[in-house]
Amino acid sequence: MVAGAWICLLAPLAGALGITLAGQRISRRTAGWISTLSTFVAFGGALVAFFGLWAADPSDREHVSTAYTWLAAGDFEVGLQIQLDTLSSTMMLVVSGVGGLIVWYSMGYMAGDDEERRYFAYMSLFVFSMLLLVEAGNFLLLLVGWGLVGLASYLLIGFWHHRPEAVAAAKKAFVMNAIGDATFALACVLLIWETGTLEFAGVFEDVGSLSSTTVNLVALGLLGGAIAKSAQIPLQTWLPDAMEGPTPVSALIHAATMVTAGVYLLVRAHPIFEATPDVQHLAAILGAATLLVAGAIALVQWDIKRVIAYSTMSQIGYMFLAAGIGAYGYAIFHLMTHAFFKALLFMSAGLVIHHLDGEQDIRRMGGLKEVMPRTHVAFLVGILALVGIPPFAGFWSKDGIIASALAAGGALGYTLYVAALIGALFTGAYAFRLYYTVFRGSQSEYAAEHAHEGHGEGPRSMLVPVWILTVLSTIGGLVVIPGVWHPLTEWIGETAEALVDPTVAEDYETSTLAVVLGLVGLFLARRAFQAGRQLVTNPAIWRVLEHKLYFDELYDALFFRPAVALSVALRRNVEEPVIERSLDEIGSGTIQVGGEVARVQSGLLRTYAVAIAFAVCVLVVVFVAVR
Amino acid sequence: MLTTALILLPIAGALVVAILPLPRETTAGLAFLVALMEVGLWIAAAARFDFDDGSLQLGTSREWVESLGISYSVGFYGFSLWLTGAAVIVSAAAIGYAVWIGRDRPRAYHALMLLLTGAIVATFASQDLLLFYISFEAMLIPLYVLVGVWGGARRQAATLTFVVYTMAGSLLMLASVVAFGVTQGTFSLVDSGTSDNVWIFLGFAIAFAIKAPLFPFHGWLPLAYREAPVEVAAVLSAVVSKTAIYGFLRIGLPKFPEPADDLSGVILVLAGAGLVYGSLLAFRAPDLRGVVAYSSMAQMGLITLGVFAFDDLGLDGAVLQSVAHGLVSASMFLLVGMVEHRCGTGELASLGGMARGRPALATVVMVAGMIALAVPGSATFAGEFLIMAGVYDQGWGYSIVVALGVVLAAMYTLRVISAILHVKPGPAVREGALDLRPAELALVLPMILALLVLSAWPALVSQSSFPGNDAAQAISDGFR
Amino acid sequence: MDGPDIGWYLIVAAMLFGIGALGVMLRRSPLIVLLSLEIMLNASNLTLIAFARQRGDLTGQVFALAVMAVAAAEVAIGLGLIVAMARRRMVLDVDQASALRG
Amino acid sequence: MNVTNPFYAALALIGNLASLAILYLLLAAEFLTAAQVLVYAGAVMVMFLFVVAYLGGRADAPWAGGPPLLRTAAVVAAAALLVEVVVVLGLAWGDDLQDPAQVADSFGSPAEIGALFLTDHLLAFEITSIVLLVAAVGGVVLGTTPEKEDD
Amino acid sequence: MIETPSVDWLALSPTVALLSASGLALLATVVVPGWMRKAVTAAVVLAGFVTAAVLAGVVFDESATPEVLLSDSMARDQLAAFAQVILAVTGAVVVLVSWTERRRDSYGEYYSLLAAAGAGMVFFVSAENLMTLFLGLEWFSLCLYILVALDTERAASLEAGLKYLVVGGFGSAVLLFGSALVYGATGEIGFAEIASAEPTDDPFLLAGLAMIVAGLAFKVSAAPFHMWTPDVYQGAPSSVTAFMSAATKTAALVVFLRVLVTAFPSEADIWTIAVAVIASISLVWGNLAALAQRDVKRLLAYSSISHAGFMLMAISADSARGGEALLYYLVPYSAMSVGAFAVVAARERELGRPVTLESLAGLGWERPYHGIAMWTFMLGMAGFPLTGGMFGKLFVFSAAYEAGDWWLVLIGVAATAVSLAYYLNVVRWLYMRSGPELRLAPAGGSPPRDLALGAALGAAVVVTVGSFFAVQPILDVAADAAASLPF
Repeated sequence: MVAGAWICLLAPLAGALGITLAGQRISRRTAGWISTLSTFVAFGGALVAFFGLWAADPSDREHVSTAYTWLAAGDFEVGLQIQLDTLSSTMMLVVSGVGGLIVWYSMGYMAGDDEERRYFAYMSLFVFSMLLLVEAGNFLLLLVGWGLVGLASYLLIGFWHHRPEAVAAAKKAFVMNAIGDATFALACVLLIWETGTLEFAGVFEDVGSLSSTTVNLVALGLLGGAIAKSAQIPLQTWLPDAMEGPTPVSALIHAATMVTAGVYLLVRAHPIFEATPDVQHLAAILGAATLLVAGAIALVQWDIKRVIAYSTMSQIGYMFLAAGIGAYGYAIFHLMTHAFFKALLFMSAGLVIHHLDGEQDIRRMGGLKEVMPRTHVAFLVGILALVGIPPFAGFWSKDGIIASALAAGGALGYTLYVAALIGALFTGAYAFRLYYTVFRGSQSEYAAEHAHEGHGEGPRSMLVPVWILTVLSTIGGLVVIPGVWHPLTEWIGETAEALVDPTVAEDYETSTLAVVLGLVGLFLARRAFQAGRQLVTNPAIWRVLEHKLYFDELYDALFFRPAVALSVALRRNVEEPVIERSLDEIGSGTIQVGGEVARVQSGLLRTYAVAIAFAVCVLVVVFVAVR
Repeated sequence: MLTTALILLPIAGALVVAILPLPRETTAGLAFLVALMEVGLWIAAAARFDFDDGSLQLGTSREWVESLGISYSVGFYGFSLWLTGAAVIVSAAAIGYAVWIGRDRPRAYHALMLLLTGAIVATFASQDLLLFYISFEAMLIPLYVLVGVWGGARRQAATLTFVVYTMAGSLLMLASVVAFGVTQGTFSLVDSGTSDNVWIFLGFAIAFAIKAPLFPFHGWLPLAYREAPVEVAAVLSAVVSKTAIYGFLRIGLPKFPEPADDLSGVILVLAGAGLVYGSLLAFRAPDLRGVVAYSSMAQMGLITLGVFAFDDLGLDGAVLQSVAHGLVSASMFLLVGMVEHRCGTGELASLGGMARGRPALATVVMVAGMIALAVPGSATFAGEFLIMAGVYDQGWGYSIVVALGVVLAAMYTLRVISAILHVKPGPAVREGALDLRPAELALVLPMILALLVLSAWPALVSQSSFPGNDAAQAISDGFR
Repeated sequence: MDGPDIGWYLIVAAMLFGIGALGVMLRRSPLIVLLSLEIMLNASNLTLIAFARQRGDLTGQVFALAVMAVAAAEVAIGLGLIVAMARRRMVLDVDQASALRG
Repeated sequence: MNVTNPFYAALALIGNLASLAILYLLLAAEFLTAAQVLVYAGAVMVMFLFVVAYLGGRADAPWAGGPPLLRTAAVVAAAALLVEVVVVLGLAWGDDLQDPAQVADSFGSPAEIGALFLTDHLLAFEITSIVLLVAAVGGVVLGTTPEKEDD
Repeated sequence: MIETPSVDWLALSPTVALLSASGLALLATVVVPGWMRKAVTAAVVLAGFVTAAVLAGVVFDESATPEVLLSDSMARDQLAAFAQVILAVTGAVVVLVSWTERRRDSYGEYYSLLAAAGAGMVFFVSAENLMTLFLGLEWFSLCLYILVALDTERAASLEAGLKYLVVGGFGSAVLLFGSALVYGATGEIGFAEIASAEPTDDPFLLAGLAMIVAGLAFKVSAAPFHMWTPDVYQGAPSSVTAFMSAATKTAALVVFLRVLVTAFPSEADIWTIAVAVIASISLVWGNLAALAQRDVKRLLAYSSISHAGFMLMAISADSARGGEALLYYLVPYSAMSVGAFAVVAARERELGRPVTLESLAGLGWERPYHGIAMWTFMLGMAGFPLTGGMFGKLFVFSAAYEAGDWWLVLIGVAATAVSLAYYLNVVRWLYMRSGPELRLAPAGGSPPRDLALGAALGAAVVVTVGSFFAVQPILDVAADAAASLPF
């Protein structure tokens, strides 16, 4: 089964290399197929690994396999090793499965783009990196995967490199992630010096023996990485811009997999976080804050993908919340369901965009229900799952989280609980605002002229994955039914045992509340839509939300401009005047002195005689005087 | 014997090229052939080299001046062999580029390039203080003319500043060499003991600091890197700067344990300052070469941090990073040259949009750039991580500085990548500007591939650089 | 012995030497400069002979004799030079001979 | 020393040399006295006068002139030289300058000097002759410069 | 009847060989018809120098133990022989260099005087008492006065001659007076005897020593006794300049070493310091002034002053190693300076006017051979590796450092750093000027082939580079030579 894990890891890499090396020699379509198949092969490998693990005895569900020593210095060694356990196997399934579907989908979506090959190479590279991330057997390798997904996301966001916004967004994403990587790396450095190893097992053993400051710092470092990657406050600003990339990319990277890596890290490194509850709670609080802020901002966005992006942020906020209070099972569970329905949403949004020749502004859509009924169904399912209407997938996972917050109790627990519930309300509101403005009502003239019947809703390669995901979003949540069974949470629990376990009662009361709030949101959105007005009417609030709470402006003023100013100042005031010119000055100075010296050589014979005479006198005086 | 061959082959080649009155193409081809043979020789050497016991190997020693204890003694340790490898590959690529670009006065040009190669190899191989000094200086002779004759508009200022500045440094080193050799009674690095004279150490340290260069001794760098012929700049930043690192590793630390320890604080601070300073300047440099030049200055600061971490992680990291940075900065410089060749300028403002329709260029630039900014998983990342980890022991602040450097590197590298490849074509980019020709690819790809191999297995270098894979021990024992 | 102490001879010699030096340093006519050189040499001669006498050792005298010859030779060459300069219509003034300078 | 006309200067020098000759005599160096008179008063001075005559009035350059600083410097230097030697004398006066060695009458006689020249100082003798020869050659080479107007 | 002393003809043989060459040349100028006069005299003198070199080699071989001849008037030891070899070889090379020198017909005299001067120096280095010292000095000085002024059609040449004569006369007068004082103090003129004579710190002795140091420093052209050097070097015929810069310095330095070490060991504590100071003044002064020069001969003159500084450094060490260092340094140095002046001479003849930096422009590309040679010499003088200059500096420094004069080493290092600026500047003009500057050079048109000069350059380059790789043998010989002094 370990072999399966390795196959799962390497297949996409092979795909990526193959496409790159083949270059022009293969058709774009072939490239697409190579990428898709390699991903599905990976999925196969994941299945093998998963069921192998499933069949294995519960005590024997953690396997570490090392290929070779990747990096070594003195007696410090880091192997290229993968760890196969319940957590990673689940993630492998999600990543490769959803990934495969999305890659497949993008064959249709990207058809006709003249750089398809590059696209698919990048996609495969991403899948590989993501799998490396989830399979990594030690922190350094995890960091490597961590960085590589960042790279892939940079490449894919900036895929349409002729568009300045795309390039800018890509750079922004990369730099912000680089910050995360840096803190992550620093955490690793600390671990090396404190524990002498970076292997999960080794580190987790020693966590107990570390000083609290050390643990705090390590945890903070990891958290920083997680926040950057998962676009949580305060490093969230890159994600919305990342929507500049092709839609499938948004679906895969910025919804289903990469952005949730933060959650995975929190769960994976839970012993460290548990050793320092404050930091862990900080994660939860940040998650809560993000889910509220993002939800609120989503209320006022006009770009269909940005709305979904903000919803992603807020959903990840839920996961952080869960991980923060120790409900690891639910965190991963929500991660999975969210992967399903958010990918679904993005892909059906992609269908719409594709259908409208790349239009993304929802103000120019509307009434698409008639023109694209199947898409409409898929999208609706996605929305319901998102809002958490039973029995759709989102319902089970999200309510599990909220319930856990309740169960956690204490001031913190209750605040988080309330926040989560309000978040549910927001979710309902913005989700249905989106739904109504896009699919209901009368067609906008733009939609009318572009949405001509006939050329269907898209090629099969796009529709089939959508269907599959629709199904998954519908029934995918049934693996955990409070009071009935929860195999998934237990399964995850084997690796990361949950700290809180909501009772059935808490579960049901939470569910009712959440569902009700979601429905309230629905009705608000509906009323506003029918009245033809906005959800947020207060212009001041509107402006604030529209500017995303001015985070971009803040960072621009706080970091970017100072950096530029500093660099320019250094060049103007240090480099050129001091460092460079000083040399010239020294040189010319010496030469001037030389000129003076040479001038003494007057050419007058008698001066020479005088000079000699004087020198002789001096010599004689000295000689006679010394003795 | 093999080592001597490694040193003599390029020099002999230089003489042949200089003397034989061959037609242009033949001359250039011959030079390139010699460079390739040099690479082949190195491979042979590496094959003979037993990396597990990292003691001095492939050594030769012959008395030169008995009365002063000067000897021609050469040989390799793991790290010097790796540095040499980078050197020969880079200079082969550089010579190849010169051939492709068709430098005029090929006989003189290639003779000098080969001479430079020989001097560099000799520097890395020398196990005698004076031999080290000699080859350290000998590098300047060809560089002076290469920059001064084939350089850009302000080449004369550049070359004079460069040589006089570096020479001033190495003359201080000469004073130190004399003092050390005379007090020790021998100049052999193998036999001589340690010294605790701070002044002597300072002589060496300043010379190396200028060569690297470390902040604030980099006054020669901007002009030299801008005005030099691009392939010479490549050799300069990729390899010549590394001789300073070799100096620190082979002489500075082992021979002067106490002084090095006493002054490590200062040097670390300077190195850190250089890292940040260089990165910041690179971040706003107006032209391609400026960015690469300052970034390589930042990298040297980083490597020096690793060296003066005094522990396995830092030292191994420094070596790994030296090799990786050598390869990557050479590829960057050559790519810069290829871009400038197409657009006639390196001004970032007038470039852009070259990715469209030029897949090869786009891919190579992207890969090189990503390795340059040390994306996790790359060899440079491995090196930087080791250094970051190693220098932590000297003070957590340094690790933070390294981390900061990583972020800044991301900023300026992305800036330059986008400036070349992305958005709409700049004024200087003609539609007709071609994609990389096969010849150019053939020059850059080997280095990129080497980097990818290193990325897949950085331990290859980091594990085999020092005797007994125990850098700190080896250094403190003075490689006995 | 008859005559003053050796010391006085030496003082005379010193004065001659000084005068000669002064001449070289002050006069501008090459001829007179040559003369001054002669005087310096003679001063040395006087010293030599004085010491020879005082030591009762003839080496000094021999030395002095050799010096005379040398002095004569120097004069010969010097005069030849001056003649050559005069032939080339060069002004016979050492201050004018300052084309080579810097 | 402040005669402007080289002719008189030369004559003055003759006087000077003659008086030196007397001093030599007092120092019991008869042969040298003779030589002094012959070589200088004879050969050298004659050469001088020839040249002076040949050059005619053109020759005399004014006294001193040039930068005043230089002049003062010259005087100072010369004075310093003089003073130093005198001081040295003063330092050394006490010990052995009083009592000169007793010497035979033949001291400084041509015979002895000749003997020395042919034995101990043979080389010196030879060299002297060579030097004179060289001087002769030089005088000829330089003297026989053809007149040149151009350049 | 006087019994004539037995003369060791072998010791004198180099001198005699050169003298006879000179005499023959002189004869030839009279008897040989004009059209072949130049050839004959040149051949004779060349032969003379070569024989002298060979004989000096033999002497070196024969006289392992130093001995003093002719009632301590000259020494026969390896130090003298070593110097004589250098001198003779230099002379031979200069003969080659001067082959195509244009001059009014006095070729015969030129060569005969060259030989005479060579003979003077060859004798000078073996002088063992103050009289022979003075006479030898005057001997070659007089020859040089004439040689410098020989180009009587050039005003510069005459001016140089006059200056050299007057200042030189002044210098030798000082030397003579000093000798007189020393003689007075000790009653001896032989070096060894002076050393063994009673009065150690007799004021006469000290004053005399001071004046002797001054007189010799003058010949070495060390600052502040150097001021004649630039003018004379610039004005003199280039071949003569080459000869002076290499040979005069060699002779004067060797004698300097010999006198100080042999005759004044008990005053070492003073003269070491004095020499060290003179050395550092020369280093600073020479290098700084050289920075400002445009005329190449003048530039080289100043550089020769700074080199004098380096070599005096070695003398001031007052140790066997110092002697070795000096003697080793002399080998590459004389080769480099003769070579450099030879290149200048060639350019001069080609352009027919004094050589300034501007008129070197592009020489490196027009005349690759000369260019590379000049490059080698410049780098060598700057002390770059691959030339003996580097080892020369190294040995001098280590000698000084051993003697405890670390400050002197630092001054030397600084001076070298400064000197780079102008040495490299020459290379820069050779290779890196282009376009307008090149118009100063005659466009195309290769100069008259000059095999003799080519050969001379070749020899110089070979010595310059060879002395780098063959350090040990040269150093051994130098060590033997230095061993003949009582350190």
